[in-house]
Formats: sequence, C-alpha cells, structure tokens
Amino acid sequence: MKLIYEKSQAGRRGIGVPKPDLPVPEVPDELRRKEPPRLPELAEPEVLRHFTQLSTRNFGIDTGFYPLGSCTMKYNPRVNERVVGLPGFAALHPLVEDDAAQGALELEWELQEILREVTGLDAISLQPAAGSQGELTGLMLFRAYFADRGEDEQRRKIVIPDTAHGTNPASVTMAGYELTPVRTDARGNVDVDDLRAKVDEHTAGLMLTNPSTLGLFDENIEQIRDIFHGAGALMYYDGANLNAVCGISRPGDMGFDVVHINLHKTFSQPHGGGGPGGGPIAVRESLAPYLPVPVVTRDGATFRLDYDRPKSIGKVRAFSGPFGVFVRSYAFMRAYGPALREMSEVAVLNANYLLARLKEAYDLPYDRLCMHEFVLSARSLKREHGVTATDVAKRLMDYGFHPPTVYFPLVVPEALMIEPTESEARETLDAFAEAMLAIAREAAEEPETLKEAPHHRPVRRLDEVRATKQPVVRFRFDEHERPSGVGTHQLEAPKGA
Amino acid sequence: MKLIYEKSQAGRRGIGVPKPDLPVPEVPDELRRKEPPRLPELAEPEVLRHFTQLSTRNFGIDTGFYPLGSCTMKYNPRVNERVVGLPGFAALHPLVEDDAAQGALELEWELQEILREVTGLDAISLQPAAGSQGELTGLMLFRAYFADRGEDEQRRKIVIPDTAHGTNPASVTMAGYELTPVRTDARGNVDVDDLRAKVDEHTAGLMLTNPSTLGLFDENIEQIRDIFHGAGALMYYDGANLNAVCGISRPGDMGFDVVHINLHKTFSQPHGGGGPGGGPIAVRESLAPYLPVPVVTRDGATFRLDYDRPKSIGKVRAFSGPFGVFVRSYAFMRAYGPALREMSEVAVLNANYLLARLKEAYDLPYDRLCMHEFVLSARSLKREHGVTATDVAKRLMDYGFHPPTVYFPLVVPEALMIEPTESEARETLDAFAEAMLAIAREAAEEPETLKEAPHHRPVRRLDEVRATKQPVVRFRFDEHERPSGVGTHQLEAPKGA
Amino acid sequence: MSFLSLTDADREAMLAAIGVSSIDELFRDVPAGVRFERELDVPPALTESELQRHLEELAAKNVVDEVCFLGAGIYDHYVPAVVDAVLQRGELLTAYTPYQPEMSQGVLQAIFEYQTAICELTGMDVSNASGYDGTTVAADACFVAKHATGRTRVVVTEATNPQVRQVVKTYAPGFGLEVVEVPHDGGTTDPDRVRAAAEGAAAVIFQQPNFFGCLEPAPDLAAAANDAGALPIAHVDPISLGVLEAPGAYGCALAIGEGQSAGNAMSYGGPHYGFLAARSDYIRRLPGRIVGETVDLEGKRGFVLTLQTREQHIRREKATSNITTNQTLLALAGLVHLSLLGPQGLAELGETCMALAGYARQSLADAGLEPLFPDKATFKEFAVRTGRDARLAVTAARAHGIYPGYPLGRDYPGLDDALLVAVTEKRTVGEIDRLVEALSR
Amino acid sequence: MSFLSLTDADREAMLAAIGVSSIDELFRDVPAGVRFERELDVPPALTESELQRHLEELAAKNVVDEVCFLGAGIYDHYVPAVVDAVLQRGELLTAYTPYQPEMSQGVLQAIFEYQTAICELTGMDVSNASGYDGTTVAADACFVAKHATGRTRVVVTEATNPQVRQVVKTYAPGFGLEVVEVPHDGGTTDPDRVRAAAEGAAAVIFQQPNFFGCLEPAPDLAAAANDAGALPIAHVDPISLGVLEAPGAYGCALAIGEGQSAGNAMSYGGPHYGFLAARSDYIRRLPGRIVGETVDLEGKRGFVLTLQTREQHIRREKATSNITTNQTLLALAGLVHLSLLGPQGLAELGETCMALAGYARQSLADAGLEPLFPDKATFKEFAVRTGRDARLAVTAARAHGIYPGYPLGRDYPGLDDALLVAVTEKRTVGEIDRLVEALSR
Ligand SMILES: Cc1ncc(COP(=O)(O)O)c(C=O)c1O
Ligand SMILES: Cc1ncc(COP(=O)(O)O)c(C=O)c1O
Repeated sequence: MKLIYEKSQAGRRGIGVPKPDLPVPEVPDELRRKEPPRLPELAEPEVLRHFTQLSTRNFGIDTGFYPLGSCTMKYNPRVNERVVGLPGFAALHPLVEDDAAQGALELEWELQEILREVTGLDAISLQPAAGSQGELTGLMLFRAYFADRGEDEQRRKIVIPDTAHGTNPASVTMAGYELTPVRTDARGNVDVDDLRAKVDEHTAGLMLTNPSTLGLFDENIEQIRDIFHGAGALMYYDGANLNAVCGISRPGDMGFDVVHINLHKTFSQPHGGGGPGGGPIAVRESLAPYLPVPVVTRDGATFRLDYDRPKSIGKVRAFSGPFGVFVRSYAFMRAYGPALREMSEVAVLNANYLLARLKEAYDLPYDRLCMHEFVLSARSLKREHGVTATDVAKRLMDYGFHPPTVYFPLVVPEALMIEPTESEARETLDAFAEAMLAIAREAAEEPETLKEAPHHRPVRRLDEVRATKQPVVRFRFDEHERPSGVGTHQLEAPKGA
Repeated sequence: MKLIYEKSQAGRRGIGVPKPDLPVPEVPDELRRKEPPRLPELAEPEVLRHFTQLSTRNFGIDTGFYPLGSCTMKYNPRVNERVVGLPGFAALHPLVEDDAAQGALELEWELQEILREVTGLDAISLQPAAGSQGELTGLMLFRAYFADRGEDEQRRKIVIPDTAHGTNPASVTMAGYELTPVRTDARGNVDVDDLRAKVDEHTAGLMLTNPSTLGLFDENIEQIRDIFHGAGALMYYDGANLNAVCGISRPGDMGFDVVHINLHKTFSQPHGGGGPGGGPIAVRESLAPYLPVPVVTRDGATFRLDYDRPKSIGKVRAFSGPFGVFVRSYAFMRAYGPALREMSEVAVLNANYLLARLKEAYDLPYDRLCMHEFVLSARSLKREHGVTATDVAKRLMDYGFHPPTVYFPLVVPEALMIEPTESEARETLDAFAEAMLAIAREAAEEPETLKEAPHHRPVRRLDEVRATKQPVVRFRFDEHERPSGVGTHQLEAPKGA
Repeated sequence: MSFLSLTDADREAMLAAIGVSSIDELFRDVPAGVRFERELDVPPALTESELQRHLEELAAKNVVDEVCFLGAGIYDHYVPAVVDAVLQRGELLTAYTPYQPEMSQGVLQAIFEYQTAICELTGMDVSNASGYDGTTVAADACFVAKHATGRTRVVVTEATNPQVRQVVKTYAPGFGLEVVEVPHDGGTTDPDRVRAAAEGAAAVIFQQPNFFGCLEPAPDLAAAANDAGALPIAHVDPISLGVLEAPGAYGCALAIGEGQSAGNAMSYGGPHYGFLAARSDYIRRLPGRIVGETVDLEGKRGFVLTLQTREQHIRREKATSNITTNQTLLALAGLVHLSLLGPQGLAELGETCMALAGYARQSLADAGLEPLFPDKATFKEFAVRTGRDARLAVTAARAHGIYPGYPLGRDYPGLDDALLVAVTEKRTVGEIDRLVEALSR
Repeated sequence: MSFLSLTDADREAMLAAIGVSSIDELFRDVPAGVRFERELDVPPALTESELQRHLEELAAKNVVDEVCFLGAGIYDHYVPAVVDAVLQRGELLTAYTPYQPEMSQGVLQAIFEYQTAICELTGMDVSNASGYDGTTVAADACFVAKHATGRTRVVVTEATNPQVRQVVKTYAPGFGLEVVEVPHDGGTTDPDRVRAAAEGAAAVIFQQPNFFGCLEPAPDLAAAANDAGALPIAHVDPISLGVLEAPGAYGCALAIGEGQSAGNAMSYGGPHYGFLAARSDYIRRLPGRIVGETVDLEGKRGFVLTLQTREQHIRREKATSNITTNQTLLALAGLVHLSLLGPQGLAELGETCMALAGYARQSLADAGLEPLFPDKATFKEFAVRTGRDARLAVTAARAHGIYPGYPLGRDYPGLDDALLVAVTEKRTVGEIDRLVEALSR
C-alpha cells in the first residue's frame, strides 16, 4: 500500500487550529523556519483510513495467538484502556504539587506494595521505562553500593550466563562493567562449577533470569546464591520471566538483591508495536538509599514524592515513571488479586501442555518440565530437510499464527522459543500444535512450501539483507525510487524476546 | 468463521459480577427460570477476538469508498465518538429532573435551532428514532391537524411519486392513509399534469423527496406547492436528501409543512451496521400544537421538557429522543458552522464529477446535472452482455469498493444509484471511476468474471433465495446442520437506500 | 474544513471535467424562487479542540454524580469495556445495513448471533435485528397481532411502563386498533380481569417484572390471553432472564423489551434498542431486518438479510413496517455484553441485583418507609411510600447526593407519595445505606 | 477469572496429556527452600465494574480542573480524537516489536512514516523508532557522540531542561563521560562560552527553545560546537518546528526531544516518547530500532527492522544501546497528530501558541509581573518574576482555579521568585486574563 506521503496533496488539512485574534510575535529571522517540513497533507477522513488500513496489515494479540517467547504476549484487558484515559489520570501534569496528585501517588504506592509482595523485596523505584533500563539502573545501584563501601574499583565484573538476553550484556557495558560469561550445564541450569571458578573478590554481581530463557527453573539457585553472597557480590534478577512464578517463588527469597519487573510482560500492557513498557525495580533494604529520585513515600494518609535522597544515583528518566503503564498494570493486578498465583499456574500449565504435544516432532534440547515457556529446536528438520527455524516460523503465518521467538536463546541451534501465556484457550493451543505438527510433516513432504512461506500475508518473505545493505530509512519524496528486484536470502537474527 | 456459539465451552466466563454478602430473595417457583439460556461461554480475550475477527469481515466508511446511494455514507468524525462518551452525557438518566439535565437540554435546544434554520421551519420534535419514524410521525400530525379542522374523514389520501423510497408508502399504510401514486415525467420531475389530476379535496397531502431519489431537483417545485396548498393539503418533505441542499434551498421555503431530517445521513452518524439513526421533524407553526411530547423549551437561560401539550399526538418513542445521536450531529454541525453550505456544494460537485466520468459507459436515464447523487442504468450491459446491475455491484467489491445502491429507484431498470458524499477525495472518485469503466469493459470481454464476482471477499456470492426458502434465522445448537450445496440464482431486490 | 479533501486545484479540474464554470452553476435546476440567498445563521465553526471543550462544558451542566437509584425502564448497569472496544471498530461502526452481504459478513453474522441470543433469552424461535426501543417494539407487536388475528383491539396492563402504553396509543389509530387498559390490583395484574378484557382482542401486553418492579403471575396472564385467542406479549427486561422464566416457556406468542440494560449507557434515553422475538408462526409478519443463514457459490456458510418480502423496500405500502434504519450497533452492544456474561453471569447479575434491591427494600422498611405493595415479590426495583409527595423526597435526597428514584405520581394519580427505587449491581451496601438515610431524614 | 479460558475439564485433560497429576507437580524443579508457601498478601480481586469504580475514585483524587499553565517539558496540547481511534486499533495496540515483518507491515510502515516525519521536522537524515523519553534520548546521544568522536566529555547548557541534565549525569559515569555545564547569560547561552567549553568535548547539548522558553542563538551554538569538533545536539520541541528552524539546517549532528507535545496526553509524565535523529554519518551508531524499506520475494515493497547489528540481541555487550522495548505506540500517536496537522497546521499551531503566550506575557507585564528575561524572544513559554517566592504565587493562584506555572527556584537557586508559564493553543484569552488576575492579586 501507499505511504501516507504518497497520498499527500498540497493544501489539504486533517485538523484545524484555533486562531485567536491576537498578533503573533516575531521570530528573529535567523531562527525562523525556512523550508516547511514535508509532513503529510490529507483531510481527516483519509488520515483515519490510512491508519485503519495499516492496522489491517498487522497482527496483534487481538488478532490471534502470539507465542513470542520471552515476550509474554498476554491479553490486554480493555478496561485498562478505559481507566488510563480517565481525565483524572490522562490530564494530570507531572509537575503539579503533590496535593494535586494524591490519587496518582496512591496508585503508585499501592503498585509498589504489590510489587514488594510479589518480588519479596523491600523498596521500589518505578522510574525505569522498561526492563533494559531497569537492568542498567540496577547495575548503577550496584556501583553506588560498592562505591559507598569503597569497593567500586575492585569489583568490576558482572557474571552472566550464556543463555542471557542480549540486554544483560549490553547493560553491563553501558554501566561501565566488564562481562564474565558462564556456561549452561547439561540440564539447562547455570554450570555451578564454571560459576564457582569465575566468582571472586572482583565480582560485583550476577545477572540471572530464573526461570531462564530456556524456560527452566534453575535447580541450583540456592547454591548460586551462596556463591555470590559468599563472595560479597550482589545478585540481579532479570524479571522478564516473572510470569512463571508469581505467588510460587519470589526473587527476594531466592537471594536476589535487585529485580526488574517488566510490567508490560507479567502485568499486561498493550505492547503497541514495540512499546511502551515499564521496568520498575525492587531492591533489598541495603540498596534502597541509592534508588533514583523521586521515590514515592507515604505519610499516614498522604503520599509524596521524595527528592531528598542524598545517596541517590540521580534520575534515569523524567518524573516518577511511565504513569499510564502503572495504571494499566495496577488495574490488571487488582483484577487478579491473590489469584496472580493462578495466572502463573495456568501459564505454566499451558506451556507444558504445548510442550507435551510438540516434543515428539521437534528436538527438545533439555527434556524437563518447563515453566511458562519452552525452547524447541528445528535442528533435525534442518539436517534432514534443509528446513530452518525461520521456515517454520514463516509457515506458521500461513496457518494464522504469529511465530514464536526464533534463534534465541543462542545456546540452542535453530531455536523456537514458545510462550503461550495463561490467556490462551486449550482449543487455541491444540490448533497451534496441529499446525506445528503439520509443518513438521510438510518439511519432509514439501519443503519448498516452507522455504517460500508465507504465502497468505500482505507481503511475501521480505529481503532483510537488502534492507541492511542499501539502507532506505525514510521516504525521500521526489527522489524516492519505487523498489524492484527480488530478495535473495534471509538473515538469521533472533526474532522476538 | 465459527459462530460465537460454536466457540462456547461450559464453565467459561467473560466478565465477573460483584457478589455482595447478602441473601438473594426467593423467586416464586413458577416464575423462576428452568432452562438457562444458551448464551455463549467464553473468556474475555476470546470474546474480544471473536468480534475483532468479525469486524475484519466487514466494510465501513473507515475501510473505503461507500457510495451507497440515498444513504449519505459520509465520514464519521472521531471526536463525535469521544464527546458522546463523556460521562456527563453517557451516564445521564433520562428521567432526571430538568435541573439535572440542563446541558443535555441546552444541546437539544441548540440542535433544534440549527434544524429550524436549515429547514426554514418553525418547530421541532427530536423524538423520532429515524427517518421512517419521522415520516409516520409527520403523517400523524397531518391527521391531527385535519381532525382539529374536522377534515380527517374527508382527507384520506397521500400522494407519492413513483420514485419514492419504500418507507413513504409503508408509512402511509401505518398511519392509516391511502396511497395515491403519481408518475415521473421525462425530465425526472414529478409529472405535474398527472399530479393535478390526482389532487383534490380528499387529498391530505404529498410526500416528496427533493432532490428526488433520482438525484434531481424538481424544477416544478413551486407549481407543486401551489397545487397542494391550493387544495388545502399539506406537504411532507422526506429529508433523506438534505445533504444536497443545506444552505442552498430550504424545504420550508419550498412550501413543505413537515420535514424529517435523517441526522444519520446529512449530519453524520456512525451507521453501525444498520443504525442508530435520528429522524427529528421540523414543522410549520400551524402543526406545532400536535407535536409529540415532550418538547424542549427554553425559559430565559433554563431549558425544560414540556409535557403539557393538550393537542399533542402523544409519544412515538421513549423520552425526548436518541440523545447520543443528537450529541454527534450537533458536534458535526458545530464543526462546519455556516460552511454547511460548502458541505452540500462539495457533495454535489463530487457527484457531478463522477457522473461526468461515467455517463459514457453506462446509461443515464435523465441527462441533467445531478445533485448529491445520480442514478445510472446497466440496461445496455444487460441487453448486450447479460451483465446485470448486481453483477456490476459484486464486481466492484473485487476492486475494493462498496457497491452503490442497486435496483432503486424502481423507475430505472438495472439502477445503480451512486452517492459519493462530500467526504471523498478526487483520487478516490477517480479510482472508482476507473473501476466502473474497467467493469464496463469486462462486461464485454469477460462477462463470466462479473457473473461470478466477487472473487476476493471472505465469501463468494451468496444464495439469497435459499435463505428465504429455508429460513434459518438462529443457531440451533446440537441440531444445527452445517450447510452444504451450492446456490442457484440471485434475487433482485433493492440493495441500499 | 478538515473533513473535506478537495483542494482549490481539485475543484477547478472537476468543474472543468463537468463542463461548468462554477459551483453555483451546478445548482441551475433549483428555481430562483426557492433559493436560499443568505449565509446560514448558525453558530460559528469550531476547531476540534474548541468543539470538545464546548461539549465538555455542556456535559458538565448535567448532574451525573448523584448516586443513581432511578430506573423506570432505563437502568444504571455496568457496560463492560469490551463492549466499547467492539463498537469502536471502524468496520462495524461505520458500515450501514448489510444490503451487500459479501461486504458485510461481520455485521450479518453478529446479527445472526444476536437473534440467537434474544431467542435463547426469551424462549422464542425468531427475533428481528432490533427495533428502535422498548416502546416502539410494543407498537410493532400490536401490528403483528392485528394482522395475525384479524382483530382490532389490544389489551395493555396498567402496570406496563407508561411510555410503552403511550406509544401504543399513539400508533393505534393508524393501525385501526383500539387500546384497552387493565388496572392492577395491589401491584400486579389479576388474570381474570385479563381474561375478560382479552375476549375478542388481538393481543394482551403485560410487563414482567412490571413497571412497579413486581413479579406478575406471568404464566397465568399468558394463559388468560391464550384462552381468549389473543396473543400474549410479554415485555421483559433482558437482565432478568437469567433468573426469571422465559416468556416462550409460559406460552407467549411474542416477547419484546428494552435492550438498554444489556450493553448500553443510559445516555439520556438513547440511542438504545428494542428487541422483538416471536414464535415461528409469526416469522413472515415480523417487522424489520432478519438475518438468515445461507451458502455461497462454493457451498461455504454465509449470512444474508432474508425474508425481505416483508419489508418496505420490496412490499412498500404492504410491508409489515416502515422501519429501515434500526439500532444494530446498540443491539451488537447487547450481544457483546450477553456473550461476556454467559448464562452463569446473567443469572448472577440478576441475583446480585435482587440481593441488593432486597436489602434496600428491607432497610427502607426498617427505617419506616413501607413498600407500596408489601406482599409482592420484586426483582431489581420496588416502590416505597415516602410519607410525603415523592417529588419532595427526591429533592431532599438529592441534597445529599442521592437520586433516590422515580415519583410514581407522575404516571399514576393517587400514588403521589410513592417512589420507584431501582438497584443495579453497580450500587453498594454503603450507597444503599446512604439512600435510606437520605430518605428517612 | 474472566481472563482465563481453561475450565476444570480442560485442566484435567491437559495435566493428563503432560503426564502429571497436579499443577503443583509442574513446579517440581523449584527447590523447596525457595518456594512461596502462603497466599499472596495483595488486595482482593475486583470485578470489572468494581475495578473501574476504584480507579475512578483514585482519578478523582487528582486535581485536573485547574487551568493549566504548567509546562517545563510537558505541555497541555490538544490530542485529536483520531489519534486515540488509531491507537485503539487492536492490531496495532496489541502487537509487539515487528520482528516478523510479514506479520507486522502495519507497524513497520507506520514507523517508517514516523522516521520520515521526524527527519523532516528536524532536518536530519535518519531517525530511530523512538527512545523512552526526552531525557533518555539525551543520554543516548552522548553515547553516540562518545563513540563517534572518541572523546570523553560532554557539554550541556544550564538552560537545558534540568531533568535532561540529571539523566545525562546519571548515565555519564557508566559511559566513562564527564559532564560540564555552561551557565546561561540572561536567559540564553553565550556561544563563546560554549566554544570554550566544547574544546576537546564529544558533544554540546542545548535546548531550543530553552528551558526558560527563550530562543537560543541556536545556529551560533551549533557553530561553536562544530568549531571545536564537538557534535552539536539540539533538544527541540516538535510543536515549535513549523515556526523555528530545523536543527539540521543550522549544522547540528543530532536532534533529540520529548515527543509528548505531539500526540500524547500528559498522563502524569508518561508513557511518552523521545525522538532521536541524526545526520547519516551516525546511522550505524544510533541506538534502538530502525525500520528500512526492502522488497519481498516478488519484488513488492515492504518494511523490516534493519541495521540490527547495532542492537543488543545481536551485538550483546558491543551494542549501541541496551534498549529493546521502546515507545512505538506513543510515537505512532505523534505520527498521527503530525499527519493531521500537516506543515500548514503545524506552523499555525506554533503561531497560535506564540500569539497566546505573547498576550499572556504582555498582560502579566502590564499587571506588574515583569518578564524574567525581558529582551529575549520566547515561543510558547516564558518566565516572570512574581515578586515573592513563586511557590506562594502557585498556591495563591490555585485558590482561584489556576495552575499558573512552574517555580524555577526548584532547579535554579536564585530564581526563587520566578515562575515559568506555558501557554498552549488550548488556553483562551479569558483564561489568560484569569491567570493575570490570579497572579496579580
Ligand atoms: C529475558 C529478557 N530480559 C530482558 C528483556 C528486556 O526488557 P525490556 O524489553 O522491557 O527492555 C527482555 C525482553 O525484551 C527479555 O526477554
Ligand atoms: C429517500 C429515503 N427516504 C426515507 C428513508 C428512511 O430513513 P431511515 O432509514 O432513517 O428510517 C431513506 C433511507 O433509508 C431514504 O433513502
């Protein structure tokens, strides 16, 4: 379909602007805009149609099953969209005095209380904008904590298992730390021997996802805790997989000192094609003094933003955090109440059911019960029929499903990382399983069908290599060439997570 | 796709209900429900998905061009949906005392004022729920008016031209009147000679659409007025085509005594797959005493519902009318202001432009400039290639357009009634014209493609005859047979308007 | 004007293509004598932000923060967020009557599902796609009954919603029908009186629960009508039908009602939807759209408007009704709400309303406000004696932020001290306690 | 729980298929020592209607009915209804990062269009798909500059939004960067001071209009940075860019900003979006998602995430950033708003803000509230001296229903009497007159 710029016609307008009967002050000539920006020019009906049409070329949870592993694509309750739009929330300026924001602050406070209970930790900062920023903030807290103890120069290393999400090592670099990788053992746990060899007085801490990105709960978590705490190091919990363990096992009780919670995963948030998210962190009391400002506090029945925290690392984002995200997640939590445990139970049940239905047809690298997700491999399909995880993913589209995450975690070749979440009905899981099984058969019988998939989407398979080699990252108006020529072969980058 | 009942599973629930800790009073046994209704049982996510999926099998203004003649399928501004949902409107109970509804009453009053100005008449009832009910209400006013003058027994006939919409004769019957049909002349106007012969002291009045359903303004409207008023009869204006003449010519000035306004046509309303609508009527002072109760009145700065109208015909609907419809149409009117005239001008310009582009390829029964719509005929296509208006309509679907109204008005064989409205861009009109011209060529070159159209919709051409012969008008659960067998031939009922 | 796409260049090119030199020329067929020559005297145009503000100001002049115990036909039930989300889907919101079924399978299937839900609720065989509201469907039902029976009188119980009765009376002369009302006895209707009145009548309309909130001996009323050869027509509240018996189960010929309480905001009275369902005998006499199942060229299931030979666009003056635009969007809201509730949810919703209403009734009685009809079972609404003109009680309670109900004296002379109190699932025990306090002060 | 589909029968059948006898058994890998054995101590579950009511009660505790003259980075601009309508399309709302392009052409094309709009606004060659907000994109830009120049110091003007400066300072140690601030002179920044500070620095960040609302000599600041080999980075307000020159036109290397004012509600500070655009030189150093054009198997145009070797999921510790979840939905809102406005609308919006702000500034001056920086040109925001602690002025004005602005003393010691007043197109002359009255009392 056309770009909105290709529908533009000089002189059209999609919205009017009030024009007060007042003089417009002069802008000094050297500061005045010379060439107007070439924004689209369309009447309102055409703008709405354009984006409506775009939406029909997209697939969301509302469209169907979206088992994108590590992303926890659960149902987004519509009441959350309604309440986030209440003028008392949506029209609230973030810099009003606290007395004008008591409802917002109470909500933030209550959200913090629930997060403390779910994580088993003591203090919260709601500020981080997403999990990745939570990670970085957590590592900044590590540094502040050790600096306070005079150990910052000494402790420069962060241990991360090879199953970790890419954000973990990236955060390590951004925080100015060095990375110490650690292996995964034959059962899919962190290799404790390898770990023991690598943790010492230079270690600032660990970053761990538990259950891991393999969907497996680390059976040695208590040993791991002892190793780190024994070495005076701290432990960071990547909360991306918290959906597996709400009310079942708490990071604080596992020994972690800092946890980020991806509100947009465990506590439901419309992912909006990439975001927004929320990445609050929960910390042990010992790390609380370093939390970003402001911190939401309570004095009896009133709530306030506390900026007076001399040991604070500062700010990682504006204001107290992405408030609208808090409204939605708080609403989600209140819809469940203590049944948040049931949420995790069903997420795990759904995943194990799918696993049971699929493990004969695909390779299962670690044959254990899984938690909320599991990772299969298309290794045999590739070896036997030349069919890759990408081909399986693309073919799933033709069956009406969003593909799982592929090529992640990196330790599993031809990985297919499947997370159904608790939101799905058994019929949906069955239909997906049937499709996966049919695809495994097709791989043997008609591999070409898979390699050329998808066949029934608005576009056929796209050439990602070409996009990288000849980057066209904005419309170029008159000079814009209509593309031609046909793609060659596919990149195998992780997709999902 | 499946029916929602086919997705149901005992024990699922889509929403919870508060359960107060209170005893539930007993229902006497003979009044208590025995068999529960077999409503769908689905969790909330699946309900949302079901209706989302249904929506993708439907076409609206937001999807594209919808030139359904006589229906004025114009853009529905989204701000109207926003304001109609304001709690001050949506949560207002219709039976509150007037002091609690001053905003609603003021809006209704202001809406009345605008309607008075646009129609050129004196008093308004907002009560009728749609145009058809406006018609019936108008005819009830005729009766009340003549009854008051002792002429009700004498004046039993309503004159209606053969181009009239089906609601007009149907309303005549429902009001207890008799129908006097009148012919259309060679220029598409009411045949004045025929009319003169038929109007006498038994005539209660005329029902006329002007511009007519042919999209033509009746050039003899002044003569017609003189005939009716000369005979002591009244004139009813079917306002379905008001979009052609806002600020250009007013029914009151043409001599009409009662007018209905299809708010959902001229003043924009999401048609919602069939409704809601709004059919306020505007009347001349002489008919005001008979208006339904309540009537919105103003005392200085306060507004009130007046029930004390002894000559009122009574009520045709509950309360003061479909208030949410008023909010939207009022908002629409306020967005235009006096430029409502421009709205009509552009509607007429768009129609004439399309007419100019199409009249070579299709038969044009009355070769005049049109107003906001025009009627072509596929008569030659049928004679020469066996291709009907239905075939053209179905084929348009493949080009991505909603078909025009077909087989209406009845005076034009193989009618294609096209109303683009003011909302459309020239590019859209051009694309539609190209499609119509292509279809005319296809009719000659590959008529089978047309007869089997549509080819690219979620279903192929549907068998309407079968539906009538073996009516299945509800899901029958266990006994429900999956249909099989193939349709035969198509009914040629009017579609649209 | 941001709703219009035509630029000046567009306009010129289009006029040229038409072969006229100005827009005015397009109107040359409009006789000079009926041209409107000045500018429309309407308020000035507002930009969107100004418009929203203006409407917010109007909305703010309405009082919606009083705790609502008003019912009398329109109820403050909760409208689930999914309902709004579905209704705002542009493909459904901005489509019209599904004349072209291949473009409209979404709406058509939804209506088919709605018809099924209404049939299930009411115990009937066929439902139309909606009528305007709970009053006009009563008039429609009379039209059906008249033609089905050939009789020219309809009976309506006095305990039926006064607005329903008024609309029936307004329509009746056009239909050639006479309307007879049967008074209530202590809050409900005596079947014997109905039997007597129904003799020679086309139909008997009664409401269950009736306007006073009382449970009628509905099976006996239906039997009385049937005995006399009149069609029994029950006017029912959809929210009650998880708890109360379906009209089809006690012999009604038609069931009608106001759909607002399932899925629609109160919205100062509309738009809402009326539902109308019937035994299969009357299928070809029903007014309005009906959707039926069929197959396409390839044998695939699909849905179409059906039995259209009943309708005005085909039958014209012989049609079963003049209705065309109906209330599909609001009926869709009803379907979505009912689909969320399911049978279990609907029953629970009814029970919650009953429990709260029962508590309110008892608490008011304890505070000295006696029920108007003390021995009658009620559902979510009941009448109490306020010990003064009920309008004064309303005024007094409103001063405490409570809108306590509907003064029955508005429609029933002699019941000036009676207040009709409705309690939905949205009310809380705390609010009911405030009601009691406000009314007993 | 109405979000869950599994019935008891489902659960049993599924456990059997898995080969375990209970849900508990699924958790057998969780060591006993870390199991949570009690019920979660969180508030009880609410049904949807209760939940909505609870949140309405919380929302009602916030004060949003005071006329808003607060800005300081977040502005009370009008958000068009079409923006909400687009954002509520489930296919866009409930999708995630478009890893699988064939499932995500809608989002991908929208981001491509957004990138184009940001490039057009800022005069840059490339834009990412969004950053978290207007503060974090500043830290991102520093990271780009550090790696592009190999230098370890960044310069930020003191007249840049204090929160932006704070975030940069919080991130800087991890990046190995030192942060130097350049003070303002009478409300704007002296290019010579910048030139001096920029020597050996990686970047110079300044804001236009600056935090005081004043128009900086932006071309001179950029030139000063360029002279020193530091990358000039302009922090700009999208709403100003119909009227004010694009950073690309005066030599900036990067342009960043807070997108809230285009398309997003204030929402107590988020979620919003930060935008980040650059000259093409820096394309492979940019953080975050970037969408590029390509073709499919059949040569048809399509869009994909591109240049992913910059990103954490491929480059891990060598990535240009750790960002993954971003703010696409909010950026989409920005695109829709900008598409509605078009170039003409954007310019008019800027002019309307300027006209109203100019009127406010003049009226306040007439009433004795002098501008803090009287000779400086301003856009939609300006600072006035209130003649007392500005916090007291806020309190006083709020008593009259006016939230008059932001006390600059919060961030700038010595400016305790100064109030920063923002005026958007939503304000009216009448409201400004009330502001003047409230502040001059
Ligand atoms: C395991 C894991 N860790 C961290 C992240 C980063 O979280 P976010 O996307 O919220 O920044 C993700 C998801 O993207 C993840 O899957
Ligand atoms: C010419 C004409 N008259 C009357 C009507 C009836 O109006 P409504 O659908 O509002 O009842 C219509 C449209 O349906 C129409 O096109």
